[in-house]
Amino acid sequence: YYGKLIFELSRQGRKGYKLPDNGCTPSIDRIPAALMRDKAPELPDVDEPTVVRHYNNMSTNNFGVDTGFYPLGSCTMKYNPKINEEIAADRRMARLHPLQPDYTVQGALKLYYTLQSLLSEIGGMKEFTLNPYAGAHGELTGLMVIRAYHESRGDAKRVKVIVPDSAHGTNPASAAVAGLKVVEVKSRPDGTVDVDDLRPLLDETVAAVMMTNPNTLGIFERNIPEIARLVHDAGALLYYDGANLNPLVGVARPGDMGFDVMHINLHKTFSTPHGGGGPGAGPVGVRAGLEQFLPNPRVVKRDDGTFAVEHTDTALGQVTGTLGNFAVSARALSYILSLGHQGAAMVGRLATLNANYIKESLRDLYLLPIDGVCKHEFVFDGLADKSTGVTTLNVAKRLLDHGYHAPTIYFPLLFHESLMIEPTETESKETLDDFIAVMRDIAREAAETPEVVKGAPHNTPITHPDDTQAALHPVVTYTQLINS
Amino acid sequence: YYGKLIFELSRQGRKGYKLPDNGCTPSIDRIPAALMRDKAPELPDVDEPTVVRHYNNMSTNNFGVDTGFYPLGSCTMKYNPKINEEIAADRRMARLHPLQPDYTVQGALKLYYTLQSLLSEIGGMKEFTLNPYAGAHGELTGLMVIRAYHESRGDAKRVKVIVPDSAHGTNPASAAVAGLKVVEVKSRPDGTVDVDDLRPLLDETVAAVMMTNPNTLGIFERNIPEIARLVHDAGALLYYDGANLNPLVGVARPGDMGFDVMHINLHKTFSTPHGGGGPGAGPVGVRAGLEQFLPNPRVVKRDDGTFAVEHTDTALGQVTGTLGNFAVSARALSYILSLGHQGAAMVGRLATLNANYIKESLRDLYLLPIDGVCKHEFVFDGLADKSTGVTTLNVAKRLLDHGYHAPTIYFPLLFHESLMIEPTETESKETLDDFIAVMRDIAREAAETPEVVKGAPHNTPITHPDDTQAALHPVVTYTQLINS
Amino acid sequence: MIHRYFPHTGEDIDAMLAKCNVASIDDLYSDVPRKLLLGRHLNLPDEMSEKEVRDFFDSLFDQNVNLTCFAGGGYYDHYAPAVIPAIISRSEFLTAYTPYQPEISQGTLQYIFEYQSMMSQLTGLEVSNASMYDGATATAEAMIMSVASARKRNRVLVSATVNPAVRDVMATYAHYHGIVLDTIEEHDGVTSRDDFETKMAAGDVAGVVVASPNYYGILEDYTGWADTCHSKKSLFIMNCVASALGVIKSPGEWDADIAAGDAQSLGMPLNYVGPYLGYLCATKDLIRKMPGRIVGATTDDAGRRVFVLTLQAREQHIRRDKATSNICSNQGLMALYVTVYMSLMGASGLDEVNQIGCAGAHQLADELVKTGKVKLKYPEYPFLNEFVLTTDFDVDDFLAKGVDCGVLGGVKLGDRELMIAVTEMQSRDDMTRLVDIVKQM
Amino acid sequence: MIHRYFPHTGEDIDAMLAKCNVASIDDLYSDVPRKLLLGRHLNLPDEMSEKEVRDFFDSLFDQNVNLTCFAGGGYYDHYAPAVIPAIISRSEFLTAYTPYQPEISQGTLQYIFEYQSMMSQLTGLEVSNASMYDGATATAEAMIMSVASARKRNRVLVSATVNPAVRDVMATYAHYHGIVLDTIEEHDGVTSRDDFETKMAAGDVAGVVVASPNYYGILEDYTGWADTCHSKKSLFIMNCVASALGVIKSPGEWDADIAAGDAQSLGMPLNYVGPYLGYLCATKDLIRKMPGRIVGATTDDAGRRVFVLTLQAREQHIRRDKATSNICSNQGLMALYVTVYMSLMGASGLDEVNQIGCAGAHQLADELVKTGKVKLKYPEYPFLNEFVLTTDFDVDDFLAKGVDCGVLGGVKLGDRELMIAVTEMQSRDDMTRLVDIVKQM
Repeated sequence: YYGKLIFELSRQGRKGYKLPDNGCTPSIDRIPAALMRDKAPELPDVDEPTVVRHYNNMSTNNFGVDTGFYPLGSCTMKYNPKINEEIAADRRMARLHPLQPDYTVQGALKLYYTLQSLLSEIGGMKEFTLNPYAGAHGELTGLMVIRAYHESRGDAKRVKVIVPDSAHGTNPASAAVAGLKVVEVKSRPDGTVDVDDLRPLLDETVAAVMMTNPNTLGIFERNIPEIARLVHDAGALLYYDGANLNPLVGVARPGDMGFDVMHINLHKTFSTPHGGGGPGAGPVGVRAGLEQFLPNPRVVKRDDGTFAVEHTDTALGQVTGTLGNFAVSARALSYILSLGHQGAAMVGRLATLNANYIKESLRDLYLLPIDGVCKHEFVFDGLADKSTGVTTLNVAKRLLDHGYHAPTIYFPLLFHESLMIEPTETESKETLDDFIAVMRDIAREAAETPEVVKGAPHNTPITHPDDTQAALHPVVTYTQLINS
Repeated sequence: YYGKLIFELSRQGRKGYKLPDNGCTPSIDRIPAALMRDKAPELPDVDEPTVVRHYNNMSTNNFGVDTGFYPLGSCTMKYNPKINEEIAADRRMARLHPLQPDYTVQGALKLYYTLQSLLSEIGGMKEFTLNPYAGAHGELTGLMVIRAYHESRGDAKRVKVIVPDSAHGTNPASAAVAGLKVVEVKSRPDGTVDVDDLRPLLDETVAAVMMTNPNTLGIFERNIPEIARLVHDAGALLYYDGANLNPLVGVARPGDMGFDVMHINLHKTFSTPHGGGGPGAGPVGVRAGLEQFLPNPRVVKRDDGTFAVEHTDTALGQVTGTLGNFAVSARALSYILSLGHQGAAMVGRLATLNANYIKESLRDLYLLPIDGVCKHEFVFDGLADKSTGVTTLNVAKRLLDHGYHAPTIYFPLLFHESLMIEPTETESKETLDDFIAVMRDIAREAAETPEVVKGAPHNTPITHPDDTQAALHPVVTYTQLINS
Repeated sequence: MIHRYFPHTGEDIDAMLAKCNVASIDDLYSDVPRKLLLGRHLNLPDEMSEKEVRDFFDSLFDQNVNLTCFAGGGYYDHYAPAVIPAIISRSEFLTAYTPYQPEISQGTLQYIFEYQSMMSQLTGLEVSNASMYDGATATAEAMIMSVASARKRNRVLVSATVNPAVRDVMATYAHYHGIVLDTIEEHDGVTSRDDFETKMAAGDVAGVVVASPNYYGILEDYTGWADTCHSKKSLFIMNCVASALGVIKSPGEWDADIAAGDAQSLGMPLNYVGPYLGYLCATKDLIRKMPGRIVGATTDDAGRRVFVLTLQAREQHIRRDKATSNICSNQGLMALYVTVYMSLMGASGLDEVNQIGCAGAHQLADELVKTGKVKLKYPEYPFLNEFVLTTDFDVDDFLAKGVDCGVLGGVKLGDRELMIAVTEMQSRDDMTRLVDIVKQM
Repeated sequence: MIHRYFPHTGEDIDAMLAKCNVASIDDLYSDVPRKLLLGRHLNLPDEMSEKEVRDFFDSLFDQNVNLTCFAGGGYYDHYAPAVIPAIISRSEFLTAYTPYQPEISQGTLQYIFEYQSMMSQLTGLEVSNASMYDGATATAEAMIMSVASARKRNRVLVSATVNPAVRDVMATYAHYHGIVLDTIEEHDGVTSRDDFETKMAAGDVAGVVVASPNYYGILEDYTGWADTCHSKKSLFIMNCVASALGVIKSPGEWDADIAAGDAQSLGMPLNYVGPYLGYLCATKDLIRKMPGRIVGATTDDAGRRVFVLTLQAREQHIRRDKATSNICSNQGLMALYVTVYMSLMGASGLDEVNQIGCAGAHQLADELVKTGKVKLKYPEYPFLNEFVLTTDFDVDDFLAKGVDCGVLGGVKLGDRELMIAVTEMQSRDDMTRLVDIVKQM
């Protein structure tokens, strides 16, 4: 196990760089000393070979999609094609400045515009902005669009957002950041939104209803046409959380379901790598009539066929320093072109097939709270046999011992022992079969030798980190660490 | 442990490619069926995600310089700078064809010419060819140069090559391929060539003497001026095996020592990665008066400053299909420019310092057969304490358990228990100290619990493969494997 | 139809459908109302081979003009070491998710801890989170933090010398979040102390946001500002160019409570518009108000020092609408980028970067002024590596002429106002070229 | 002096010198005669920063002209999948040495085993080694193998239709190794059967080397050749374009004993001149005569199927001057390259590559002939994706005009002889462009 910190490899007198020198006269003394640091930052002094070996070895304590199966529900951990990385890393892009005149970056802008257009077709929307940096940022931006819309109509009293109790945590959190009050709508026993519960909530104070469809249980909200009608009748707008778009790609479109505003997680559905947490991208699309509210700056195509970066007064404002995560957009576009309409038609279908296959193969041993077909993911409420005392957490940790990333656990909050599995379309039947076999073994183990499962993981680089200690006495920097 | 073969992941109906289609009329039927395969080759059918995960996981069973310390004597496993990889992978080079007219590849040719010139300065030679693909290939080419030289003088009776008994195995092997008979010259107790033994061997049948300096014991051949004189007086030429050039970079030059022909292993001294066995490069340099014998094709600079690929009649012939391993040359040039003369001045010195430091730190516990300063490497004759029954092989395997690559073992053949250690200049004192500590632990272990050392390795992905079985019943393909 | 990204054979699909008791994949969509089904292929291009994808992007990339970059305005063309792409493209880092499972995610957790440690050193503040989207959103989050910390008060002041893009994003967030954002006036390139004191007087300010270097490249003197803020129970927030913090007085040294900004200047390629990286550091007592991931050290059951995501109770997936922020995905891999950058550079490398940029900027400024065609707009104030000129000529004309000569001559601030940045990436020859263009105006 | 590649601090050096009982590093060279010491710095450029290195190579790379490639002659512009660089740049593969320590080298050993298996399939021969430098040296080694197998006989025949570069290398090796290399004459583009039979008659031939496709792109009919060879105890050796073996009759099917050639056509970038990859396959009974590394399967003490370097007794580091060859370093990483390529392509992909190239070549040939300016030189013989034209015009002029239009129009075989290859990388438009250039001649 390699667990050193780079600071521990530092020795004064080492360096890992060589800078070009412009040969100009040193001038830093022209700045008053009072405006300069008293004390240099304590950064490591290391040579290049040491840096490379350090991070190389550090990486081996990590698990990525290229390592193995990553059935993390709601996260759509699909294969990230290598051609996209090649495109994103092209050195011809490396030194283009965000403030270069438009006519010197026509290729970059065309890339943006093309992706905007293709996403609009995929989502069934009028227009997209690529600016938002992440799914949650897309939600926030989308809610701002909605607020800007209501404001434009002088409708100031709409201060609420309705979200299902099964919603991703980002939904209520984004609503709060957007200054909206969250009202929860209940789910029915089949996991879908309870329309009867929703109806009375829809009054003139509601700005929007946020939904993801299929929802976080992987269940398609079949009443969505009715919900859309109710929402619109109430003067509110319907927001689509794109985190669960994957099973619908090429099958159905949020725009056709009555959603007014949506975001897409490019790092989920469009296969840009998650990078240990980011960068992702959360483009926001809107139906016709809302495009004037999309944030500044916008990439538009002029009549002469050239592209431009535009700021408008009707826009909700600016939510990003510039135009979003360029390289992420480049990857997504490369992915869409590589799929083509033929490949796109299979993404959702195969993702759904994979999920149903696992579900059907394990439902005798794990508690399936909601019957019927699922979409890209589904949720077990822990083991079927509740007598063993083995929890979802135990099962998840035991999976690590077998070389799998764990599913999402304890979400959604509707069940006590939620175990949310999303295989994606890029996993083979053999991989699923192996996973199913291990899941079945764990269920058997839970009955026969429960202490083995409860004590898991056993084979991982580290085991049972003390979360409580970490939270009680936060040590978040090396300085704190050596002084603690 | 991941040990699957790609064939075992194959399923009919999978594919991992998509080709552009030129839309032309299928014409393969215009070829008589008798000239076509009866049976398609049995290659795997796999999708791209499966391929990526397979090779990704396979790689984790490997050990590279980026993984850890690689003190493999004679192999100069130094850090391979990442900028060199970036340069070598530049897509602007990817589609240039070897038969493009010279005027369309002036940049590529200038790269060649520049590297040839810099190597000439480093080696103290008149001119270099970059064609040879590897060290052994350089040796072969160099010996051909020597034979061409003798032939040009009508001197046909020189059919022998003298090599020290400590020489790399490639020396006699290359001589044999070059049609020369090998005569061994003995080493003195201090490890250097016995000049008294050499003198009588030097007659008119000797084409060349091949030496590496420092020799494979890491000892500088201090009598090299005398040897050179004797060799030249005998009408023979002196060949320098560049495998051990590293400690001399910036300190001394083979050309200044009287060597007539030399090769350089770019993948050793000039830090191009070894790639699990190659590609490397073995450029050959010659002193003035021999350049006309260098192999075709040659890259030359014309009077107008342009570069050309030339074939001459005086050349020994052609030893390569084209001009050698281009990307390897690009890396080496990038390395030399990154070092500059300032960095180059430290390469040999620090490599030598590192080697002597390990030697002095372990000589009490390991048998040092030859005292005095070494250069880039040195050889122990196993443990000092011969009573334990622990062999050099045991020590080497025990090092694997501690996360080190093993040193070179049982070479040179001068000692029974040779353990040849070459640290290179890119290893830090901490790394050496850790290694020294482990070597000391192993020596202690050999005395206290010898069975632990003898049973090593214990912690590696696989343990004690059966070499005998492999050689007795060679199974070298998947077809043989499934039928065996 | 087989696509190279899908491992499914026809046989696989049949077997899986059988297990699912359906006859076709489309039967798995039987719960979707028929009228919602697309019933056609998406109107996307035909599946492309990699060659066609490469050709497509090659043609796009060739429609951009690569220029020697004297533009800054918050984004700087710095040396991007080749080591970094080699490390961040390690699939274990690249294709991992957020490190929810610490047992198999120590790689990510460890570099985030290193990142937090380094950013804390750079800003002089005790704690850092695991990264934000960009400098603008990070500063907006800092603004929200100040309001959350202050309770009841929802007024924030921002200096007019803060980067306008940052102020725009702050304004957007403020507007929808219900924060009153007031601007402290600028006088002659620096924040008006008088206006600051005046606006602070009422005691209703939750936070004050200033910049260093400010948008014009000027290093302002904030002596006493933190005291004023703290005496009014307001937080003092600084937006800084990360690279400059290698030498300039740090937010910690100015006694600031929060530092937020963009870390792009730490060797990240401009890449037209990113990805970049927002950083957010604060004093220790604010840690539970911070948005985003935070990694903490702890031990495992074998006594090993290990790292985990900590204080998750602040976050959206636990606290939902009561979370400190909605941030979930951040810029993880870019945090690794700058961590490796700072590892390679160390304090001496950052010092050198600033020394070179500073030397270049001052010499270039002197030479440009010597042409007689331009003047320093703020000659009274010190700058590090970026400065504003007033020009005798039309800035658009100048920029266009620059493009013709392969130079991005700066950032236009007005028809006769130009801002120029110098880093280690512009050679002496590049500067001479720029001076020559000015001479020809 | 500190350089980024060296971890030594001054303190480290002092401590290490103390351990070594010397006062300075140069004292470690006290055994080198003083007059041999350089006593100065090498005359190399000043240490460059990465920016300067990049600038240097950028300027070199920009001095080449990228062309749409209709040139073949043994090297072909094929689709190079993006997956492969991502895999071969994994540092565990890239920075490893030859797998002498199987316990920590299963990655390398495993892919070599896969490589051997695939090349064996492609050539139809039972065994393969772990790679050779290139096709020319591989064929020369095959020649040496035949002589080593034959003992006493040292005469080898090579067809005049084998690639001239390959024949040149064979001639060089033959000359110095003491092999008599005779050429079998060519008649009208194919090897003369009569001359072959005549030269075989004496029974002193160790091996016969022919090509498929031959240098002119022609698929020759070798029916009966192996029988003739074997009846004279000679080895029948075939030099083949690896990619073509996806569809054309394999050396095994021709009953050849050895197949040798270049595997560049298996998706390896041309990269001006490489690195490329030589392959060498043979019948099982020749395995102990093979040069180079060979990987074999075995089991370890836990019963796992594992891989090791085997039959090392053939090799230089054991057998020295009695070794089968001097080869030591090979093209390991390139073997991984083509292994991944063949994994991605499979038999169907290779088939498709050949189908597309064949369709393109025939259609292009037809269209070119239709211009009336060129004729097929060998209209009687079948070709796959490469063909020779006789032209009405000067080939140099044509090639120059091609370069002006961004096209490498082929390989010049004579003033009025041009050879053209088509792969999947030239689009219909590219072909039209080529035809138009011919029309304008």
